[in-house]
Amino acid sequence: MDFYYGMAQLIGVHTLLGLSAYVVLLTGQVSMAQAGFFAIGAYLGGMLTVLAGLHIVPAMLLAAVASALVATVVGFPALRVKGLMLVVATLAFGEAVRIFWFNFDYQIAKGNIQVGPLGGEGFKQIRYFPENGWSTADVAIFIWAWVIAAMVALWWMDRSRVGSVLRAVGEDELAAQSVGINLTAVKVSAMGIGGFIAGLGGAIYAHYTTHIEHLNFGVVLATFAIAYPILGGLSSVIGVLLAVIFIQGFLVEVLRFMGDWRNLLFGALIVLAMNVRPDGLFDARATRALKRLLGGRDA
Amino acid sequence: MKRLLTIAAAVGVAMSVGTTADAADRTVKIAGFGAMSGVVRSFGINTDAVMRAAAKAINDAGGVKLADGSMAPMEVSFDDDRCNAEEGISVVRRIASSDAVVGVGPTCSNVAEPLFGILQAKAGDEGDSGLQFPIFTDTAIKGGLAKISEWAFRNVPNESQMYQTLFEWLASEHPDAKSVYGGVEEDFAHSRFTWYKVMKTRSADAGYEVKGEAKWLLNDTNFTTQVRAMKRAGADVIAISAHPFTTCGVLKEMARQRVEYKVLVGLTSSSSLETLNGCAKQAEGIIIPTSFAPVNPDAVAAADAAAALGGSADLHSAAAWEIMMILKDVIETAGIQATADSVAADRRAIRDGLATLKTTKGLLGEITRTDEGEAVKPYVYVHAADGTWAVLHDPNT
Amino acid sequence: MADYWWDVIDPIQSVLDGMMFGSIYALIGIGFTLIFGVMHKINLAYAAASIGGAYASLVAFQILSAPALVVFLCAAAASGVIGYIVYICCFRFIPEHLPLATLMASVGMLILIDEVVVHATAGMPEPYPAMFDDVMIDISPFWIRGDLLMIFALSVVAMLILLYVLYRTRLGIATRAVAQQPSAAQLCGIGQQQTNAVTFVITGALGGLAGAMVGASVGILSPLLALPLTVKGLVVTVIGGLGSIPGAIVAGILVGGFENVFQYFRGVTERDIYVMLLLFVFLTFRPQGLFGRISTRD
Amino acid sequence: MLELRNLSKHFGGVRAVEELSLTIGQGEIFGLIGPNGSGKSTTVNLICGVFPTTSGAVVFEGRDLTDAPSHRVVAAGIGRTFQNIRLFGDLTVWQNLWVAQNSVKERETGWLTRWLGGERRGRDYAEELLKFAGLSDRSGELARNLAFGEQRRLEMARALAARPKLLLLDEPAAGMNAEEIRQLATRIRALREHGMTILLVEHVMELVMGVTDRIAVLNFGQKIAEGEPAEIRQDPAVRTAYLGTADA
Repeated sequence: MDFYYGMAQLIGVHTLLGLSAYVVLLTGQVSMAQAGFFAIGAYLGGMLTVLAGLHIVPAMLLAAVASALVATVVGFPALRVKGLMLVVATLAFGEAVRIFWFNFDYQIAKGNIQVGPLGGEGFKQIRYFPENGWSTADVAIFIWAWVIAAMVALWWMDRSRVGSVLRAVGEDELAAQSVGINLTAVKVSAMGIGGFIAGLGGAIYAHYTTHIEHLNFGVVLATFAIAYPILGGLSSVIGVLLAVIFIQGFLVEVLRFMGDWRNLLFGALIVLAMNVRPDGLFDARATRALKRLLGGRDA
Repeated sequence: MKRLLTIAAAVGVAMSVGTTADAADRTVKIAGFGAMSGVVRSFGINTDAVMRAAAKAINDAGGVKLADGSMAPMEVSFDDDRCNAEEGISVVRRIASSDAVVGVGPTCSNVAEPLFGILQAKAGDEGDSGLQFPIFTDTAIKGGLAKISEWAFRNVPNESQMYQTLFEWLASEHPDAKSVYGGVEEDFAHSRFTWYKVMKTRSADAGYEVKGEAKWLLNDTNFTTQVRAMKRAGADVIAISAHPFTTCGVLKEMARQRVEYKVLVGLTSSSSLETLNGCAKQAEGIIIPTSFAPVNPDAVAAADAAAALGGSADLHSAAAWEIMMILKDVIETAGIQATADSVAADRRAIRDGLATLKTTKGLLGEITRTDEGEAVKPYVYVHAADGTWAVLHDPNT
Repeated sequence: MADYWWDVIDPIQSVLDGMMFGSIYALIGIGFTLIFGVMHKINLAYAAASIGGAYASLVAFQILSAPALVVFLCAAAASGVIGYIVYICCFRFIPEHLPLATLMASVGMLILIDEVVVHATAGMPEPYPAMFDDVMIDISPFWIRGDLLMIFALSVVAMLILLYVLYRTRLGIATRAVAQQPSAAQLCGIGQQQTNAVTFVITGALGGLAGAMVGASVGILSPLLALPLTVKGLVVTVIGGLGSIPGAIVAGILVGGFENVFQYFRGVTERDIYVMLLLFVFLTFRPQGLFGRISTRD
Repeated sequence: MLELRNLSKHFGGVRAVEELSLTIGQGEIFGLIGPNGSGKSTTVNLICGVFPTTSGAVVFEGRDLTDAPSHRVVAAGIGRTFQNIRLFGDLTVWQNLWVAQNSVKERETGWLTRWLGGERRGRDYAEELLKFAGLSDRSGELARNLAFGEQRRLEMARALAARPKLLLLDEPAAGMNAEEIRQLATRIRALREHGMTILLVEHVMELVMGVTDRIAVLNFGQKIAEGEPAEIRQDPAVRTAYLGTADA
């Protein structure tokens, strides 16, 4: 059973990462900086519990706020560029954040050992969960409480005017401006919300893996972050969750029995999925069907 | 919707872990894991082959004796963790949910470190909800990892000791060599640790003047600037703490710039086929302390058995052979049941057995074990000669 | 020579080395920029395909022991084929108006190519041939690596051939026509899909050459190379200006040179931060890149 | 109401608009005509802040709107449509109107309910707009699935959703048949009944001559004539520059 709780933890954390990219993608911005925000959340979250001795919840919230602030600041220069330029600019920012942590040392003595991030050797023993007697199931439930809160908030946002405004900006910036939408405000807020969610995810990530190092937050993680919403289809938060389950649950875990073939299939199945369902696994039609199922009005 | 449910059910079935153990034919299940994909794929391939070879050797000799005196065969599985921390954790949780009694792995330090973190720090500590599952690590050389958890054990050489004696030996062999210059793969935890905490301090202890170090990153390709500084320093000993890919890149650049040195020292984990495959010519003469070389009949037999199953026994994978043999002894001493109901007790028994071990038999001789779960393994100095690793000196003789 | 002299000579030498190494970034940058110019899409599998081609050419090297130049050409040919496969798998059948789907598919392809290489070689570093790697040209106080000079020369030749193909042949004119006015080009009887496919093959071949050059300059190949090359290639593409071939060439050499400057003065651990900062400087003060035009289309 | 003072826009060496001065009065329907490339759309874009002016000023109700960002222009009370329709294709008809509701009146309601409330808010006015555009039965349809004429009507409704005082219509009749143009003219007149001021940039003479109060004619970025439709029809400069080649 432990294994399933472990999987639930992993899927939950990656869902948060995917959701953070989802919000930003709605405004048409492909942000490769999410891994950077995730890293900020992870390092700060870890430092707050390990070094400052905070409870996990305020540590997470503080880390997420810091990450949101950084994301907001990144949002302004990101307004100037679009498309591939934005992809590369945010990629560069994410990498810069990673290299920052690679060069960052801050250790204090705790008992007879030194704790805290130590550059290239990483930040070890972030053992808040086991030290406080949280079982795997407790942690999984804790993580999912956050995930569900984030998903419900974003689902609601999607159905409110905010969601339509974000999508309007994503579709046609000029037209959006001409109906009175303040592009700067919308894009920067989207970045900020994305940064907040990524920060939350990062803070949990640090605690459930107990050890983080800069190499965990590289281009690969950034790619996964945008892969979830793209693969899931941009029509609803459910798609993000499905894509995380598809990648982390199916491609990584279920296919494990295939041994050597698993990794070859990994890339090939992503290519196939995009060819078969270029709109994403959970496209607009599926979302409408789900809304009807939930008894919502199909406006 | 119905189709969705069917798929969900199928996924659930595929994700489920086998927990059935037939009492009639009991087996001792050992779960190996390590990288079978990515750049360190060779680690996993070799460890997998060596574990299967060791299990075959044990089973051919009758298997393992259980608590009730019956003999049970050892059964080995192997999972790929991609050398990724999260996957490593998932794999171990999966193994721990099955009826395997002990885990062998992982290959990568960056998996071992988080992995040991999710284990219970002190065995039997009620307040610590960490996983209670013994893990015996073959590779993951980065220093001092086993102290993270009492459930973690390692069968890796003690780098600090190896390099200390190596530099002492070099000082006596090459009295004209006075200074050391380092090369370090700066962004990889293990190589970085080994240079700053091991090679640099140990060579200074042995009386060398440390003239500095060149730094590069693990996927760098251009070493001209670093090697120029290295050449300028004009040290007698060049010590490179890096993995095979950049070690080769740097050695090739050193050849181009005609860097002169008296002695070349390498990182323990570079004493593998990869280095020879990549740059045998430039690596010629590099001296590396290693805990495995086919220097005696036992070691040769182990290497041959592994080769028969498609793997190569090197310092990483040979450790897995030793682990299998140690586990056999520990299991027989501890007397486990190997039934479906005794899994938790068996694991605890194995852990306690491992924790009380003071010495074990290794392929190169006796291995002493520390209270922290670390090993002090016998080792030899090998050097690259004509495209193979040849034993240069055995400090035990 | 007095010690303080080295403080002057070393940085200059570093920049020289870096600039020559930068010609590899330029080759990768050209590939990205060309595909972007023609299709307005990113092919993230490009650098991986380049390394894949270089790996494929190992067959010629290890089994047939062909001379270095032949091995390089084999790499180009193999990458051309891979380029076509990438086109078919990631671009051909995915609708035009879904750029994110092609982006993701090319990521899948990147992973796939890397993993095929890993399976074929067990991830081991493989030695790669070079030309003139034992030649060291000494122009006191500087010296230049013979093999890097060779790589530089080969890159320049490859770029010249590419420019010739683009500006002087019917094929190139068709390519540029599709890049500028896809629908009008179609009316003139230029098949958009054929042109796209040809672009992938040509850029693929160019990438294969780049992959071979990387292998030759380091002396070894490793699947580790694909990701950093992708990142540097993208940076070069943006600094050079999207769609601009001369821009990619100059930016490649510029980034190569700057990389070594930063490494010399700030150390290897901070080097890439400054490269990224350089990119931000460009995005802020010259968002269209070195040679890019400000887009006047809305 | 709207005043353009010596407005100029140069793209490199091209003088798209040169020293253009216009005054549009409250409640007027003002036509802006001219041959292709004469600077009509550029003028609209300058008023809306799509790109910066080279020189000159845009003054609306006494406030200087020169180079103001687009969303401020909308907030000041100017709405627009595009020559080539730019709807949010992946949003429904209803949502297209919803996102455009940025007027002062809406802003007076609490921001929380305005932004995070459900789709029921602001329904009455949107309902009215849908009826006006003849799209009442298509509110749940994705905008991309509408027919061409419907899209034109939706775009106009969307521009009205922000409750503008001045509406800029950039070639609203392009691609329409005679019947649709007649309906469009009726709709434009109806808007004026509601007190709307309209700047109509158009190619189709039938429409311009039929509904406008005054017309200005552009050629090569410069105003060559201004006056009532009847005067413009007689103007010799206009005839040579424009009407001489087009069917009046």
